Amino acid sequence: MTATPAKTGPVTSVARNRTVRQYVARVLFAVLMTLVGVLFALPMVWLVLAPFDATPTLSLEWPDWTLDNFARLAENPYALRSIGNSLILGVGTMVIVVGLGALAAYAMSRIRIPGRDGILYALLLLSSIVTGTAAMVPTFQIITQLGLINNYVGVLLVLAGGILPTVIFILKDFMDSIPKSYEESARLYGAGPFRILRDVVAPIARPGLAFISIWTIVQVWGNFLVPFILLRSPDLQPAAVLMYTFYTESGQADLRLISTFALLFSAPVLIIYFVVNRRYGFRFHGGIKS
Amino acid sequence: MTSSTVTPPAGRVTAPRRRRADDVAGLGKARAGLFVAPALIIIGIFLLFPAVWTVWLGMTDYRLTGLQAASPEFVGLENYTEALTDPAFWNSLWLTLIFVVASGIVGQTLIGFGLAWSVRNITGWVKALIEGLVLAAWVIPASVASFLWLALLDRRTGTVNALLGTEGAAWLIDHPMEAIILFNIWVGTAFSMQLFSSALSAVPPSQIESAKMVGASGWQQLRDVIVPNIKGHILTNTLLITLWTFNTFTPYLVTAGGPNGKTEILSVYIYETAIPGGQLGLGAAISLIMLLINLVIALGYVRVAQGRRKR
Amino acid sequence: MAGITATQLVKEYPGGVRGVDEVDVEIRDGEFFALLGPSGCGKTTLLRSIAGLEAITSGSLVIGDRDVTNAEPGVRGVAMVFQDYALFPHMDVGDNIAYPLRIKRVKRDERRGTAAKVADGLSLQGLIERRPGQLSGGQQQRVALARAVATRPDVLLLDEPLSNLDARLRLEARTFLKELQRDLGVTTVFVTHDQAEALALADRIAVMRAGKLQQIGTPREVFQRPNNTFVAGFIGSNPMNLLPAQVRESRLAVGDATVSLPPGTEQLVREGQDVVWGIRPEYVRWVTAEEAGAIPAEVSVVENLGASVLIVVNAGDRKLQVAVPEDQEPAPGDRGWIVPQLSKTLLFDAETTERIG
Amino acid sequence: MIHHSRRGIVAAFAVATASALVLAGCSGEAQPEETEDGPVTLTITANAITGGKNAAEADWIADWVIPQFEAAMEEEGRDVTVEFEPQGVDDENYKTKIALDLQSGEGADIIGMDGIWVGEFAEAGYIKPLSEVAGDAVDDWEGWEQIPEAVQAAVSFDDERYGVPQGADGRVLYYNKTLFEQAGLPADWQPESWDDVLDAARDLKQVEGVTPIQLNAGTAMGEATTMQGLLPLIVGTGEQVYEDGEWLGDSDGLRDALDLYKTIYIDEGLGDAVLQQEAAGRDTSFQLFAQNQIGILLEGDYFWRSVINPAEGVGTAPMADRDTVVGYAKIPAMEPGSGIEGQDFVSMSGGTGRVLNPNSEHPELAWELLAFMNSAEAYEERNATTISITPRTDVNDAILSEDPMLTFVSEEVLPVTAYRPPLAAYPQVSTALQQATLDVVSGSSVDDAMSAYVDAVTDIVGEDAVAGN
Repeated sequence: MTATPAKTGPVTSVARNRTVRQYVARVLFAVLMTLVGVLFALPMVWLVLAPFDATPTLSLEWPDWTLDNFARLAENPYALRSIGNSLILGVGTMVIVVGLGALAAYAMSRIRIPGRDGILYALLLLSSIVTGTAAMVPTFQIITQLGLINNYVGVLLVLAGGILPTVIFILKDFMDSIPKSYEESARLYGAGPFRILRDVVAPIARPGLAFISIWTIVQVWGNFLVPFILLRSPDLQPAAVLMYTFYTESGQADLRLISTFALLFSAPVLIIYFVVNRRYGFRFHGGIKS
Repeated sequence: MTSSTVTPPAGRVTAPRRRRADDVAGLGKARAGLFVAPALIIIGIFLLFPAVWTVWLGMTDYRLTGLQAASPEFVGLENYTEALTDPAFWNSLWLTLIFVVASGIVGQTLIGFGLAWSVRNITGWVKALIEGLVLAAWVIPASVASFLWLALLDRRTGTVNALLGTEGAAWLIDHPMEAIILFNIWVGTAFSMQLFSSALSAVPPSQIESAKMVGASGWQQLRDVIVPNIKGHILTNTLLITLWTFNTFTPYLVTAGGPNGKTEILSVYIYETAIPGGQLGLGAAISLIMLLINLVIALGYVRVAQGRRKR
Repeated sequence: MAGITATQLVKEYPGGVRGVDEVDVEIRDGEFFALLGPSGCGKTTLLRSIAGLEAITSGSLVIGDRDVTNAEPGVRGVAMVFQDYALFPHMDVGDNIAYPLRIKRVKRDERRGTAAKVADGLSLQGLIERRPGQLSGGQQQRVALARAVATRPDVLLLDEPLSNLDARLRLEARTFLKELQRDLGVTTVFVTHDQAEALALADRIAVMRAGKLQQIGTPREVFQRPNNTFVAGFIGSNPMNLLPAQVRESRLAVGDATVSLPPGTEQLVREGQDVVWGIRPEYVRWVTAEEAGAIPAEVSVVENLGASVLIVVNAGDRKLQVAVPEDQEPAPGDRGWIVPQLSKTLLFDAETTERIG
Repeated sequence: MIHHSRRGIVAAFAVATASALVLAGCSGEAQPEETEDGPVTLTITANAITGGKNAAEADWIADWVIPQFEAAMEEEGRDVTVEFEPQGVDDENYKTKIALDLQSGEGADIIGMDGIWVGEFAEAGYIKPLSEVAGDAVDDWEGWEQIPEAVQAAVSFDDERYGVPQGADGRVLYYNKTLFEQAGLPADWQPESWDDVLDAARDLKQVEGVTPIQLNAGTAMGEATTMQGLLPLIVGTGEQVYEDGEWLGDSDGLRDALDLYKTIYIDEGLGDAVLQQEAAGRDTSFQLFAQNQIGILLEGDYFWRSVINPAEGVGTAPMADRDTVVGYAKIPAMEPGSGIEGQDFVSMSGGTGRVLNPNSEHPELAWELLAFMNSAEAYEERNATTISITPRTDVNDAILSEDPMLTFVSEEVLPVTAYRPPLAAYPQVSTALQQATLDVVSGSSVDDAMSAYVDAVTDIVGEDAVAGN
C-alpha cells in the first residue's frame, strides 16, 4: 500500500510522481469515504436527537434535552408492548423460516430434483406478488377459514410463507458451497442425515444462517399489512402497526411520540444486528453455481 | 482451511458430476422429500394458494366494497386489456424501470460493490463505522426510514436545505424520482455490500497478486480477476435486488406516488388501484403482469449467466 | 479386524463412464494396502466405494465376513481420512476426535477421555482445545487420523494422506503412518498417486489405470516384475527405459545395437516379433572403456540427483537414462559405452504391452 | 428454466392441501349457541386508540361507555361483557380491515365508520339497515328526534338508516386577524362572494412572507381536497357532485370552481402551489397557519378543536392566542344567492357514525349498547374535556355555548351545509375531482383538466350516469 522511495541514491522523478499520485489518491479516497459516511449518517442524526428534544420538529437542531417524551410514551398502553410483540413475531418467523428453510435448502442442495432451480425461481417470483396488496383478500380468507384470525400462528405462517422462498434460495447457495467431505466424514461414523445437518452443516453454514435470520427479522419488523389485517387486538399488534397510531385523524404526526417511538422501534433490530454480527460475522458463500 | 497448494484430488477427473447434487449425506429421495415438505406445505398454503386465488381475482371485476363485492363477475382478460391500454400503466412501468435501473442495478449494486471494494483493505474503526452506518440504514424499519427522509428533505425545515442553504427547495416535489432513488439506495445498499465483501474475501489472493505482478492496473485486476471470480455473486445479487426493487412499496411512504403520479411505480400503482381505488380485480391483474415482467427479467439474467458459462 | 474382498466391482456414472471397471481385489486382514495410479484412474472411486460413499453399480464387496455391497457407510466399520482431512472447523480438536463416539452416544466425559488418550498416542498433547484452523498441516493430519482410529475401526481408509503436507513433513508422516498402522494392526487401504509413497508404505500395491486393475503385488514385485509397460513406466523414481526392439536371431535388435534376450524369454518369442525392451536406469552401467556387451553412446544431458547422477545418453537413434554414481559423473558430449545388467532386463509384447516371461 | 409440469404438480398439491385444511376449518367453526341468559360478549371497534389517534374517543369508550353499560346491564340481571378493539391507522387501512372482517362474516358488533363508506358497504351487503338488524327497537329510539334529518343522512343509504351518526361538522373560512390587520383588512370579516375572498387575498399578498390563501388541491391530500376545497366551491355555484341520479360532468359550476383554483395558484400566485403536492401538505398548512404564515384557510371545525386548540396536549399545532387571533367566516357562494337552494353561503359536512354488524349474534343487545353510546348522557361525558358538535340538538344546546366557534358552526353553518352522496362510486369520483384540481394547480388549462375529469368519471360510473352527456 504505502510507497517506499528507493533506499539508495536520489529519489527518481518517477518514484516521486508515483508517491504524489498515491498521496492524492489516498486523500481523494478519504474524502470519498467521509462523504459516503456523512450521506448515510445524515438521515439518522434526526433519529438520535429528536426523541430527546422537548419540542421536536422535522429540522435538525440541538435538542432542548429532556426525557419527557420517553415518559409519555411509557404511558401509552400499547407502545412498549408492541415492541415485545414485534420481537415475538420476528423471532417466531425467524425460527420457522430458518428451521424449515435450512432443511429444505439442504435437501435441495444435495438431492437432484428435476427442475429444482426452476421451482425456486418461480416461488421467489410468486413471493413478490403475494406479499403485496393484491393477495390480501385471499390471505385473509384462508386465515379466517383456518380460524387463525387474531392469533400469532396465522401471522407467523403467512409471513413465513412469503419469506421462505427467498430464505431457501439464499441458504441453498450457502449449502452448495460447503465442502462435501465434511458430511461424508460424519456419515462414515454413522451419522444420519438429520444429525449431519445439525452437527456439521448447520454450524458450518452458521454465518449464512445468522445473516438470513437477521434478514428475516428485518423483513418482519417492518411488515405492516400482514399483522394489521390478521390481528384484531391492539395488545397483539407489533410496533410497525402501532407506529401509525401516532398520527391524528387528519394525518398529522405527533412528532414527540413518533420520534421517540421510532428510536425505540429501531433500537432492538439494530442491537440484534450488531450483536449477531459481532458474534458470528456475516459471510456469504458462493453465488449461483453452475 | 486447506492451503492454497492443494493438488487436484486424484480420481475426480472422471467424475466431474460429483461436484454437485451428489447425495453425500445419504439423504435419499424419500428423506429429502420429508426435509422439503414442511417448507413446501407452508409455501403451498400461504403463498401458492393465495397466488392462484389472486390470478382468479384478476379475471373478475372484484372489489372490496360495493356491488361487485357482493357478486363479482368473471370478466376474462378484460382487466388485462384495461391495464395494458391505460397510459397510466405504461407510465408507471416506465417509472418502475427507471427506478429499478437507477436505484437497484446501478445504485445499490455498484455502490454496494464500491463500498465492499473500498473497505476491504482498511481495518479498524473506519471500516466498522462505514459498514455500521450502511448496515444501520438497512436494518432500520421502513416506516422509520421513510420518516427520517421526510425530515431530511422537508421543504421548510429539512436538514438538507439547512446544510445546503437552499431554503424552500421542495426536493420531494421538484425531484421526486431522484429522491426515492437516493432513498432506496440508502435503504438497500447494505445487502449488496455484504454480499460483495464476502465474495471479494473469497477471491484467492494469489490470483490478484499474479495480476499485480504482470502490472495490471486496478481496473484490469477488477475485470480480469475479480469479476470472473465473483460472477455467481453478481448474478445472485442482481437478481434479488432487481426483484426487490421492482416490488418495494417503501417509496410510497416518502412521496405517496406523487406529486401527480411522478413516482407512481408499479407497486404503488397497484396499491392505488386496489385499495383507495377499490379495484382489487384490476389490481390482481396488474400484479400478475408485474410477475410476468419479473419472470422475463429473471430468465434474462439466468440466460446471461448460462451464456457466460458456456464460453 | 477384517479383510476386504471386492468381486467384479463396477462403479458406473450416469452417462456410462466407468470409474471402477470390474475390479477383483482381496485385501488381507491387517494388511497395509495401497491403491496407486495416476489422476483419474479410479483409485479414489474404489476407495469411496469401499467406504460406501459411492453406490456400487454391480459386483460385490465383503468386509470381514459381511457382504456390505449395499450397506450404509456408518455400519461398515470403516473409518476414513479425507485428503482435505474434513476436520470440522467449528469443533475443537477434542470434539473432532470424539465425534464418532458422540454418534455412538458415548457420554461426553467418557468420549473426551478417549479422545485425549488417542490424541496423546498421536503426539497431540496440549492441542485438545485448539480449533483445526490453528493447527499446522501435520497436526491436522494427525487429528484426522486420531478421529479415524478413535472408534477402533475394522478398516482404515486414507485418501491421499500425505499430499497436503510439504516435502519434509511428508517423510516424517510416512514413518509415523507406518508405525501407527503396525501398532494398530488395522487393515488399511490408502490411495496415492505417488509410487514412492506406495513402495515405502504398503505391504501390497494395486496399480490402477482407467478404472481397471493393472497389477497387484508386493512393492518388490511391482518394481521388479511389472505386469506391463504401464506399470513399468509408472513405478520407480526414475522411469524404466522402454525401448522398441525386434527379435532377430535369438537376440534383440534395439536400434543399431543388439543385446541378448532377457534370461528365460528365449522360448517365448519368435523371430521378427516386435517387442519392448525394458531396463531400469539403475541397472545400466556407464563405462569409459569398451567391454563385452557394451553399447557405444554419447552423453547429452546430466542431471544431478545428489548421491547419484542421472544421465541421458544417445545410443544410435535411441535415448536411454542411466544412473551413475556421483564420482563417475561424465560431462555432456562425452563418449563412452553403456552396459545393461542382463538379468534385470525385461521384455514386453509391443502389441499387448504385457510382460513376456 | 421453469419446469411447468413440476410447478403444476406443486400447485395442485398445495391447493389440495389447503382446501383440505380450509374444509376442516369450516366444519370446526360451529360454536356452541349462547343462551340469552348466559354471559354475553359484545365488541366495539373504532379507528381510535388510547395514546394515539382519536385517543379521546377511545378513552371514552374504554373508561366510560363500557363500565357504565356493563353496570346498567348487571342491574337488569344480565351478564354482559363489552370489549373494545381499538385501531389507530389511516382511514384507508381501517376501511380495508373492517371490510375484510365484514366480508368474512366476522367483526365487532358495533363498528365505527365514515359516513361516505356506508353506501359501498351497504351495496356489498356487508351492513344492513339498523331496523333490519336489531328490529323495532331501533325505530322507537328516542334519540332520532334529537338528530336532524340532514345529520342522520350522513350514515344513511337509500333512505334507510344504517348507523347512528356520532358527530356533525361544518366547514368555514378561517382567517388570521393579525395578518388581516397588517394588510389593512377588517378583523371582523365576512366575504359575500368569491371575489371578496380574492380581494382579501390580494391585499394579504402585500404582507411579507405570507401565503394569502390556502385552498386544498391535489391528490396528495386525498379527501381533504374535495371536502375542504372543491366541493364547497361547487355547492357555491349551485351545483352538486351528485344530483338527480347523475354525477357532475362538464358543467359551468365546475369550470368556475377550477377557474378559481387557477386564479389563486397560477394566475395570481395567491396560494402556494407546491404545498398542494407535498405528501404532508395539509399537515404543513396547519403548521403554517399556526405560525401566522397563512392568511385564509378553508377548514372544518376540527381545525379549531383539535389542531390550533391551545389546551395542553389537545392541539397538534396549538395557537396560544387562538381565541383572539383566529377569525372564522361562512364560506360565500360564488355570488350572493348563487349557492345551492339559492343560498348566499354554503358549507360541506361529513360525518362519522357507528353501524351494527349484521353478523352480530346479539343484535338487540348490540343496539341497546349503540343507543346507550348515543344517549345524551353519553355525549355529555364524551364532550366533558374537548367540546365538539354532537349530532344531538339537546346536547348541543347544553354544551356548545361554551365555545363560540362551535356555536357559530352549529347555528350558522349547519343550516346551509350540504353532504356528500353516500354512494359506492363517490370515493373514485372524488379522486377524479382531486386530480382535476391538481392538473389546474400544476399548470394545465381548465379545459384540459375538465376533459380529463369527464373521461375519468365516465370510466367510473358509465356514460349514462354523467350529467351533461
